[in-house]
Amino acid sequence: MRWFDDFFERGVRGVARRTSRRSALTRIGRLLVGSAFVLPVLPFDRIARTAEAAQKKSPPGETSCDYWRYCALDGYLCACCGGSASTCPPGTEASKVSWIGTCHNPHDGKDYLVSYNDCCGKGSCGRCLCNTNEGERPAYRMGLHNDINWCMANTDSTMFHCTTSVVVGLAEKS
Amino acid sequence: MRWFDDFFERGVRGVARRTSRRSALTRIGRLLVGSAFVLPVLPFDRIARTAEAAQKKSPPGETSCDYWRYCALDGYLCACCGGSASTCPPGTEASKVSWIGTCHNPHDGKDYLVSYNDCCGKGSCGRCLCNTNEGERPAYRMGLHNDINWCMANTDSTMFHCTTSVVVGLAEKS
Amino acid sequence: MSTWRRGPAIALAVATLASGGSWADVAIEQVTTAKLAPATPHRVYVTDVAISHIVDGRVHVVDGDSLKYLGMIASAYAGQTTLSQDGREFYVATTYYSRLSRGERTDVVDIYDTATLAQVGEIPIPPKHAQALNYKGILRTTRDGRFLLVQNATPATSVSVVDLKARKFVAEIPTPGCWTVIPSQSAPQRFAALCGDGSLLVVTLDGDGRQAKMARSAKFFDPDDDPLFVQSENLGDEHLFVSFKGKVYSADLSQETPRFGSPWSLVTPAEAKKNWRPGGYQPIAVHRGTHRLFVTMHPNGKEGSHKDPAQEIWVFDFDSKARIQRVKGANAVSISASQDDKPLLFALDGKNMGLVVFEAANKLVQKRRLDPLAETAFLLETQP
Amino acid sequence: MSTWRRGPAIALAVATLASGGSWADVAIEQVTTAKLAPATPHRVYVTDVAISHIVDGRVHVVDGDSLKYLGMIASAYAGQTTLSQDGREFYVATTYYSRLSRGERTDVVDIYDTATLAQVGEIPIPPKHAQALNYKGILRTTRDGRFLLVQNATPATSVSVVDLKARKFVAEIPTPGCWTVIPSQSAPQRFAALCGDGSLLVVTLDGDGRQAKMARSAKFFDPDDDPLFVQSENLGDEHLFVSFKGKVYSADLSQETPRFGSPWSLVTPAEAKKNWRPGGYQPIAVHRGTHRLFVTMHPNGKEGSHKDPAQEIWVFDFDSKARIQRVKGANAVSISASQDDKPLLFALDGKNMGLVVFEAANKLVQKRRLDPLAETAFLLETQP
Repeated sequence: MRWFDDFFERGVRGVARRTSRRSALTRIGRLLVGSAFVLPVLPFDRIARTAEAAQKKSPPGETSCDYWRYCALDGYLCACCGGSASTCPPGTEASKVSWIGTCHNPHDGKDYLVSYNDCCGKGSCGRCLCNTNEGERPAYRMGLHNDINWCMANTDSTMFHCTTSVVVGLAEKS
Repeated sequence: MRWFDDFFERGVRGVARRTSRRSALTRIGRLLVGSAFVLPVLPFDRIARTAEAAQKKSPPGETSCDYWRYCALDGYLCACCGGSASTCPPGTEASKVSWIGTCHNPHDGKDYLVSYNDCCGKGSCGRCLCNTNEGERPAYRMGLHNDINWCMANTDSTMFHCTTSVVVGLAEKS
Repeated sequence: MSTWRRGPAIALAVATLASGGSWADVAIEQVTTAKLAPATPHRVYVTDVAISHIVDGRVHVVDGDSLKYLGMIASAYAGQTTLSQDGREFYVATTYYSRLSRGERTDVVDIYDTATLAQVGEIPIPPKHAQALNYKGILRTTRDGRFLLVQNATPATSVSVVDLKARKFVAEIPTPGCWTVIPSQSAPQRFAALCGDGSLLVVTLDGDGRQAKMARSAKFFDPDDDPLFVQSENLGDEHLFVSFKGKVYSADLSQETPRFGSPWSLVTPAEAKKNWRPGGYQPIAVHRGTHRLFVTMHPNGKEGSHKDPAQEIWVFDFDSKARIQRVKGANAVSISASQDDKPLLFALDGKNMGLVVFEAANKLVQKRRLDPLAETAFLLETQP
Repeated sequence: MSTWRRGPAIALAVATLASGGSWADVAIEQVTTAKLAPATPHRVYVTDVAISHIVDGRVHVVDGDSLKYLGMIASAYAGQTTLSQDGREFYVATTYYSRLSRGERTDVVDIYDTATLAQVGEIPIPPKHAQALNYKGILRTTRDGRFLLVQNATPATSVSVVDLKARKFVAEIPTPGCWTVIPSQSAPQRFAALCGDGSLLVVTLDGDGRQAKMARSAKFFDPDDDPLFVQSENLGDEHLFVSFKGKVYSADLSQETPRFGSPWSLVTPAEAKKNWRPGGYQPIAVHRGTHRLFVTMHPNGKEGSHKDPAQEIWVFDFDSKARIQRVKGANAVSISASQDDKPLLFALDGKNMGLVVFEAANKLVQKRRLDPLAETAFLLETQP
């Protein structure tokens, strides 16, 4: 919830100015909207995808660090660990807090707010480590920081397993 | 101490027959002789040694899996971890029990009994993993088995860090 | 910079967002935990001791058809693993220290639900479980699923009996000089172990899991001249072993006294001359429906080569003892076959720790591989 | 096969062996634990979060002259590390779970003796320590060595004060919106922190380690336009920072109110056009004796490149602000200099996690490297 507080409490002053002057209100996204549409878990096959990517030059998929919504991610892709871009692997729990990035979707030309929730409760997944840092900031801007364990606020276990990239809203120009 | 008991209790019946019919008594070595000569810790420099080995074709040193006394070792060489072939790295404790190998020393043409003591109390060293299995046997011949943690009998911690190869006696022909 | 205020911020957020969700072109998401498709017989559990961080071992769960990585189960410090008889639970016998690698030692059996890969319980056991590389037979359930048998080593050897129904440790049975647990398939409370003098130890439990009987067979293999690999596979209650030099031994556990089959050789005299031998950590697999035996073989075998990766996998008809196929070995150090009627043979490539999948319904044919899957894995188990 | 008899066997063994030791041609040995040579200023501690097994982090201790690997210290789960002021102790603030990755959480400061690399004590702290990649400033001691300051994140930020003399946790000081600990070198109980609004927070402790005063400076850097890296290095009580775009900021902590130096640029306008920028996790080092500043630089910098490995290391004279050398960067993501009069500069190669050693007494010259040393290390600290 930290990044969330940051938006409300530092709001336009701090974080908002950083990420290209977009509307702080929109940026808050729909993280807490219970009825939000949940993307289905995509079938995942690293080998097939890699082969496919090499042959067809198709855009990077959810098991590639170059996938558009992974622009500010530092961790293991949950899509390689039994989850997907937006779901935690079986037996793990999504982090209660997260950091936020703003990523450009080349398919529709729009910028989206992405909540990077870690998945918690099992040891490091160890598969598909990515380290991208667009808009990432040191921990004095905690809600934009990716070098800290975002499982830190979970009560069952703060153990870091992997990282999801959850689209939480459109980053409208302010 | 397990291999030790094995020698005494299965003695000539079991273990002794396996290792080329050498004298079980001699094989027991001098493990517990307090006044035994202790080899100095050799200075160790992986880079230098590797370079040296490549240039001079000198025999494998104590940071190489091919070093003669490592003939039945499965683990990290303590010589790469802050110890030496026969000393545990600082802050670790030698295992109270060990498995035993019989290795041929090409320099004097003799066979030696080697006690493979693990060093215990810190997590895996992770450097110089070797897996050699001359005379290694499944765990129904426990004293000759190297796929088990020989820190298992230590009381402070059974955590496996690395493996030493301690020359404990001459393997005389029986 | 304001202070951290958890409650008010959340309340405000929910109020603000109540009407959200309609502006974006990409679907707005909410993070959830993935659900697993029901397990099939082609699901495989790969136990990885992760020796460079041995305190943090794990089990990789993979679908053998799609090669999708389904998830992970913690095996922790040199933990031993096995599936329940019905495949619904996965057991891990392991050690925890209060300070990671030091402090107070606690041994438990962790219970995982294979439908969710979530830990659902633990059973404390004596702090003696074998902290060993993973070999089949170090942790097994009895055929009726009632008891879990845990191989101990201190290094003195014994077996801890855990009552899976009562969820508690019951008894410790000394098995001096013997190793592994080989559960009888017809007498649920009987198990055997291989002994260093070449005999088989046969233990019978009472209804509560305590030792009722124990007997030693005559010597049936020669641990000096030609030791047996400890892994066994069963066809009914006939349990198969291979020796370092390539002989097949069998023991029938359907009676109180084991009956041993006549050993036969995997290799012809010519092949023996070239020292073709089994090698690895789990060198045999069987498909029970078709009575086929798979063995990981390497040439130029010698003293110390018994863990070497396969150059070939050989396929035998167990009834006729005839070799029916040789295929490239994929550097296999461990193999396991699914038991359905479209069986897959899984092989762990010992050189790069990839998972190699063969179709095994008719001819054995390598179909796909996942590289790398593990760090230092030695044990494969397929979903029943 | 007989049972396990510990006592008698040992007694018998000693008796039998009393006359041994004279037959072998190779010296008969006894396993012991190696002793360390006394630490020199060229000993370096490399903290490795080992992210693929993050519960099992470790610190590699290396002699920078011989490149001998001296030993390992456990940093456990995202543990933070620092040396004592006198270099005799090494502190690790970390988290332990009762079941490796779940169960009961315990946070402690582990104390290691740098003469033996043995753990010699632990101090419980609130379970809030920052589980973060290793950055200098997340764990620091006060200049007099009395207190250890532990950065917390829940994610609300605070600092736990540990009394190293009394070996106990004393107080938690809220530092909302601020990060890292920057100890004053002239006023032992004062420390500062960088804040997200561009200000510096200055905290003064009382003699018992409790908060006596707290003040916020005016904004001295622009966290939106040109954020500061959190790492600081000191020359006396002047603390240096670099910004993402290559400016040097400084804050003098010798007074109650910090005095800020005029920012100056590491890059010429031409270099700025090519976007030469600092990058990495520990991008600066100083040699206090010669007032030299070392910075890890990469060209073509852009949004998101602030952790990129160095293409060059630049050397500046801090007094004249003049660049005195450019050398190849060894892909450095973290650097640290010894403070003796034959200084070495240590660099961590971010691409292969090797340790690269430069002589830095006169010209900076790369001399040797140890590859690979670590898995995912970000922090270097040299023996005082």
